[in-house]
Amino acid sequence: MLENARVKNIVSLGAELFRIGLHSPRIAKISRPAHFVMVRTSPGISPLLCRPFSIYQSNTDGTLEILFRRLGPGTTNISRLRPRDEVQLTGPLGTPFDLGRREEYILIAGGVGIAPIFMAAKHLQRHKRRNLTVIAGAATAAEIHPLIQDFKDIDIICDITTVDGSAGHKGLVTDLITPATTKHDMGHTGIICCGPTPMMAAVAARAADLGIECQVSLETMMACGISACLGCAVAIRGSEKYFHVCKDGPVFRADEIEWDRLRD
Amino acid sequence: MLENARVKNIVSLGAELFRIGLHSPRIAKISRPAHFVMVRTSPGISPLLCRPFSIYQSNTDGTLEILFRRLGPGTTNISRLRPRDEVQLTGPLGTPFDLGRREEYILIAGGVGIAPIFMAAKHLQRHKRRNLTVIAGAATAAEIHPLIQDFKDIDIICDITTVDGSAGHKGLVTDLITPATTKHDMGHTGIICCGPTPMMAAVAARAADLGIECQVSLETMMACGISACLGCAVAIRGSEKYFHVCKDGPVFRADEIEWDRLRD
Amino acid sequence: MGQTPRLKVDIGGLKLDNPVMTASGTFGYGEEFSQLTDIDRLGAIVAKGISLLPRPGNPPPRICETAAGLLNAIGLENVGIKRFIREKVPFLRRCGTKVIANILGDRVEDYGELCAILSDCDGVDAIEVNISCPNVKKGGMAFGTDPDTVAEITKTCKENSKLPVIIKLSPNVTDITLTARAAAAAGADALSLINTITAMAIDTEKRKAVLGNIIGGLSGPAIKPVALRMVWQTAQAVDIPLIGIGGIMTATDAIEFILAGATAVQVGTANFINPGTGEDIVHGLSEYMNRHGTRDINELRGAINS
Amino acid sequence: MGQTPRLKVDIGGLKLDNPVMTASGTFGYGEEFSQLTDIDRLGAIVAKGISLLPRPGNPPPRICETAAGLLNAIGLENVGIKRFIREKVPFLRRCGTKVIANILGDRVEDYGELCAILSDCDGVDAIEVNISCPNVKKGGMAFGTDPDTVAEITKTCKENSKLPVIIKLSPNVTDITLTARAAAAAGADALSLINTITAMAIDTEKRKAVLGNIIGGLSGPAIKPVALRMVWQTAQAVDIPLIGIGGIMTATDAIEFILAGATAVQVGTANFINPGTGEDIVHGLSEYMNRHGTRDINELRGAINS
Ligand SMILES: Cc1cc2nc3c(=O)[nH]c(=O)nc-3n(C[C@H](O)[C@H](O)[C@H](O)COP(=O)(O)OP(=O)(O)OC[C@H]3O[C@@H](n4cnc5c(N)ncnc54)[C@H](O)[C@@H]3O)c2cc1C
Ligand SMILES: Cc1cc2nc3c(=O)[nH]c(=O)nc-3n(C[C@H](O)[C@H](O)[C@H](O)COP(=O)(O)OP(=O)(O)OC[C@H]3O[C@@H](n4cnc5c(N)ncnc54)[C@H](O)[C@@H]3O)c2cc1C
Ligand SMILES: Cc1cc2nc3c(=O)[nH]c(=O)nc-3n(C[C@H](O)[C@H](O)[C@H](O)COP(=O)(O)O)c2cc1C
Ligand SMILES: Cc1cc2nc3c(=O)[nH]c(=O)nc-3n(C[C@H](O)[C@H](O)[C@H](O)COP(=O)(O)O)c2cc1C
Ligand code: FES
Ligand code: FES
Repeated sequence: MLENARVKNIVSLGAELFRIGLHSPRIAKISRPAHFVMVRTSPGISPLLCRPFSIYQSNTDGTLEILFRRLGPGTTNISRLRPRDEVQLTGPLGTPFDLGRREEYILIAGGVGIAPIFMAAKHLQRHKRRNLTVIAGAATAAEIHPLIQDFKDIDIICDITTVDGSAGHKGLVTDLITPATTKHDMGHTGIICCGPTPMMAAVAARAADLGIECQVSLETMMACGISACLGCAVAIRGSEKYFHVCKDGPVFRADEIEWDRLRD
Repeated sequence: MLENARVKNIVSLGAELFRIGLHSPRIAKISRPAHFVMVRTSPGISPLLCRPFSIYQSNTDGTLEILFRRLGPGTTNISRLRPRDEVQLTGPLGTPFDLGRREEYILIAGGVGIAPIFMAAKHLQRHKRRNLTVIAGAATAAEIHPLIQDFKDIDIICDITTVDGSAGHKGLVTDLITPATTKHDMGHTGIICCGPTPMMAAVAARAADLGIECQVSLETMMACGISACLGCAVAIRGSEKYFHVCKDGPVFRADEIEWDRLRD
Repeated sequence: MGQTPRLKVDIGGLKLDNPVMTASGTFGYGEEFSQLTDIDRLGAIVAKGISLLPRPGNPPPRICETAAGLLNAIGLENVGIKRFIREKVPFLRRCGTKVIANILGDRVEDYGELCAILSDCDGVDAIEVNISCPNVKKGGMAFGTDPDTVAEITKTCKENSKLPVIIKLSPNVTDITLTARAAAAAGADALSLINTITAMAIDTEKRKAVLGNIIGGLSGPAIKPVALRMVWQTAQAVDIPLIGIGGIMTATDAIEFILAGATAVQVGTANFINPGTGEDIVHGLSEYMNRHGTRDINELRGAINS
Repeated sequence: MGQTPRLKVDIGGLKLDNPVMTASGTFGYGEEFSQLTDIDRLGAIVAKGISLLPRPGNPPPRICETAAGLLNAIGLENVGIKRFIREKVPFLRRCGTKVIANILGDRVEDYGELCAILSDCDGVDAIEVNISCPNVKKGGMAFGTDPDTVAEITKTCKENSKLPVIIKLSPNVTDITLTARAAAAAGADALSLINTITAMAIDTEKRKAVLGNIIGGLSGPAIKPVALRMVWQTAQAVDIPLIGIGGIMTATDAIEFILAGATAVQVGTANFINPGTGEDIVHGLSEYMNRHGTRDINELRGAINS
């Protein structure tokens, strides 16, 4: 649905990361993990298109939260919003994670891809499926710390990796998958993953090796978010057809995707 | 010259009017009445072009002031600037009023066209030519009051007109020209005028009737402000050629202009 | 004032409650937008382009943003005429607004066949013919750039259609009035213009074209001045109704096209930015007309003085 | 890193220190900008277009802003070749940068005459030929849209010129490779593209075209994707050097054109927005090359992989 939301609060988390709270009760009410919203970041033409963001939290008071990294013009505009400003949202969009398929989950996040992972973790915790592993990776300590703060607040400990070794394991999230398997009953475990495309491809490959079901939440350029423009295509494995990420996804089973034809 | 100026202060005067102070010592130093600056109102493409503004005041501390009305995207962007923001200025541009030609002046302003008139009035006062009449017109009292406040502060009383009669004389600035002539030695008096084009055309016609020299400061669309684009053409009276407002003007002798071919 | 202004227009026999439609490929098959805006307020919906057989479309990336523009190379992905009629038309038929099908083909004959099928399809009120597709027989050069081919396609469509036929012109031509005249002479009931302008973007970090297809079509506010010029030129050249398209975001934009000579307009890219754009424009047209004392929208058509 | 990257390019015999020039009509005759930017840092300056006789230009309004674009109908106002040589060339001669004159005519012969005069003019290093002007003999249709006329003008220019001749192509054509090939076959030393795209704006309150001339030319970021596509297409079609023009505001924009196949670029509308754009781009090119370990700018030309 279309909702004009008022900004309730906006916090700069450092490392170009921000969290914004929007009063959007109708969308918040029905949001689920990996649902996303299209945000109109400018009333004018710069930038022209809306930008897609995963829903990070939806609270009972009607607040919808987004966690985002400032990259270009759209996110710069959002970072400049102030309490009481109004912003146009369309959502909740897409097909959320299917979290009812397995008893246990390994959740894997890269950078700001942690947004839908946090919502998934909260959901799983609320539904008492406590054998959760969360693996979160980023480039540096400065980037990872703001991303895992909210997990700490709900008593979930994340296994963290940084590329430069400034916090947690030095390396990539995939390095921590094998260690995690020792803590899980792998016959009843699934992987849930969101992050940069090369990372998701690597996780998908590891999951295939291990024979575990893996759901990924993909990112592509999007113009409409509602399956009207057909711009968000990704190749279906073993077919000449395409999925549309905004409608068929953003969540896909990793083995449905033709990873080699996904440009990062 | 090109100067990146920092905003010192910005004041909303009501009726969509604003005054902004910019620290721009190199431009401020050499500015004269009816000089203008091109302001880059956005670091991006919306709006694309710089906007021209008359210099309202230039102070010895290096501050340049602009008085402007919020109309469209460019002035909206300027109205949102905050102290310490930086903005690109090019100036001072154009040919200023020639205030050395007469002993006495009648200064006539319409709306925000008062900006260069104020600077001219200050200049004339400083040079001790005190037989000055200032006629200032606007649509309503709410619009005229903020425009004449600074004149009061330097002890210049304006004769004011409003279209709706809510302040001063009900009618147009031209109505007050004949009364003003009784206070002047017309053989040594000139008219200086800035405002909407139809108003300037009417003043020019009255000045011609009275046989007094009249200088006007014109407005046209401008892309460059430095006589490079040739976009700011106005027809020269009795010629098939054009003046370029940014270089040959903005100040012209009223009898040089082909008023009928100036679209408002 | 007082009276509500009259917005009804007639496009070569197709009667619309108001002149605001959605452009093909930017409004899905209508259903996608039904929860976001009141589609019954629109003059008509133009459906996503359909071909005889389904098409998978181009490899991604398919879209990218440019300055005030959208670049796309969707590659005319569509479900094909059969599934269109079976799965999409039932919803469209129930709408309170007129429905225009948009068709495309690889060969001239495809167009005739599509027209014949759609003419018997309850729920479709007119046919818009997209001739900006690459012409397979002529080595990929678009049909829409050659006046003779435009005439040929128009004739085939008219012969096979019981519905009004609207030819959608390509802007990628030296002189739009040549293709416009060719279509009009061959019997087109109306023309719509413009389709996207061929364009490109390059990713300097990856040193690759941004689009999988390398080249795409530019739409959005960036192209509005070009579209407006073409509508104005075409209005001087032909007597059939024109539908103005290109970068329309507001009622003011729509009025520019009507003043340039269009009978109606289509909103494309703007649907992605605000799904309620069409509705807002219908409202804005009435407001403008009230403010200017215009009783009937048809009085505004071509009404610029020079 | 370490070494400063090599920016020198050769445009059909014209050797430039770097590939960044200013576009005709957007940098006056150079002098206007001399206090605002260090013009010696530019690869070349292209002067405002000149004709045999002075021209007064079009009635105002001559410019208006559009979404990410500038619409202009200056009407080729210029001082004429005589005053150009007497009043403008002396300043240009003293500059530390190369100077390209830009010429225009009503008849094919005008172009030859202008080339002959400029060839003997100390201070001019090359001639850029604007063929986007209305062709008086052919009823106002631009010279630049007909390949035969393009060839004819190119031949005349080459016969009369001792300097490199650059033909500046019009984008208002169905297939830019046809005019490009015609100019190349007729001996052009280089091509520059694109000139402005014909366009229009309407003032809905006044119900008038915004421009005095009704129709004008669109420039600025809005047209960049179209320009880039045309440069890329032309690079596949001809072997002579190309100069990419259209909406260039940043070094990244310039690199897009070079990757598409341009040897050099021109900055137009951006000069009005930031007079230091050219200088900034020269600096930005070096930075990009250092970051990517590119030693010589010529390695980037056409270097996109698909
Ligand atoms: C389903 C989905 C969920 C997302 N969730 C989040 C989130 O929770 N937090 C977050 O920070 N980011 C998220 N993103 C990415 C976010 O949409 C982009 O960072 C944002 O669009 C960048 O816009 P910009 O104008 O700031 O930068 P730009 O300069 O436009 O782009 C910067 C980079 O982001 C990519 N990008 C730009 N626009 C889009 C788009 N419409 N869709 C996808 N990628 C784009 C570009 O390719 C470019 O590499 C999500 C994307 C998708 C598709
Ligand atoms: C020499 C000169 C001095 C000026 N001094 C002042 C001043 O002191 N205070 C002030 O408030 N305004 C002044 N103006 C007018 C000011 O430039 C416009 O109000 C401003 O450009 C509007 O920009 P916008 O984006 O807010 O509105 P837009 O939506 O762009 O335009 C609103 C109106 O302003 C006109 N306009 C837009 N751009 C320009 C331009 N570049 N040049 C001229 N007219 C334009 C348009 O035709 C339109 O009617 C001056 C103009 C000139 C030429
Ligand atoms: C994503 C996208 C898909 C499109 N698909 C079609 C199509 O299938 N058939 C067609 O005739 N035009 C298609 N178009 C062109 C539009 O209908 C319209 O002519 C063009 O976008 C210009 O209008 P705009 O600037 O308002 O978007 C498409 C445009 C876009 C942006
Ligand atoms: C105000 C203006 C005047 C121009 N005058 C000329 C000219 O005299 N000769 C010419 O060949 N091109 C002229 N052009 C076209 C530019 O040189 C350039 O090709 C075009 O503007 C596209 O580049 P841009 O988008 O960087 O501005 C002019 C452009 C503008 C905006
Ligand atoms: S973003 Fe438009 S179809 Fe998915
Ligand atoms: S504004 Fe460019 S010449 Fe005057």
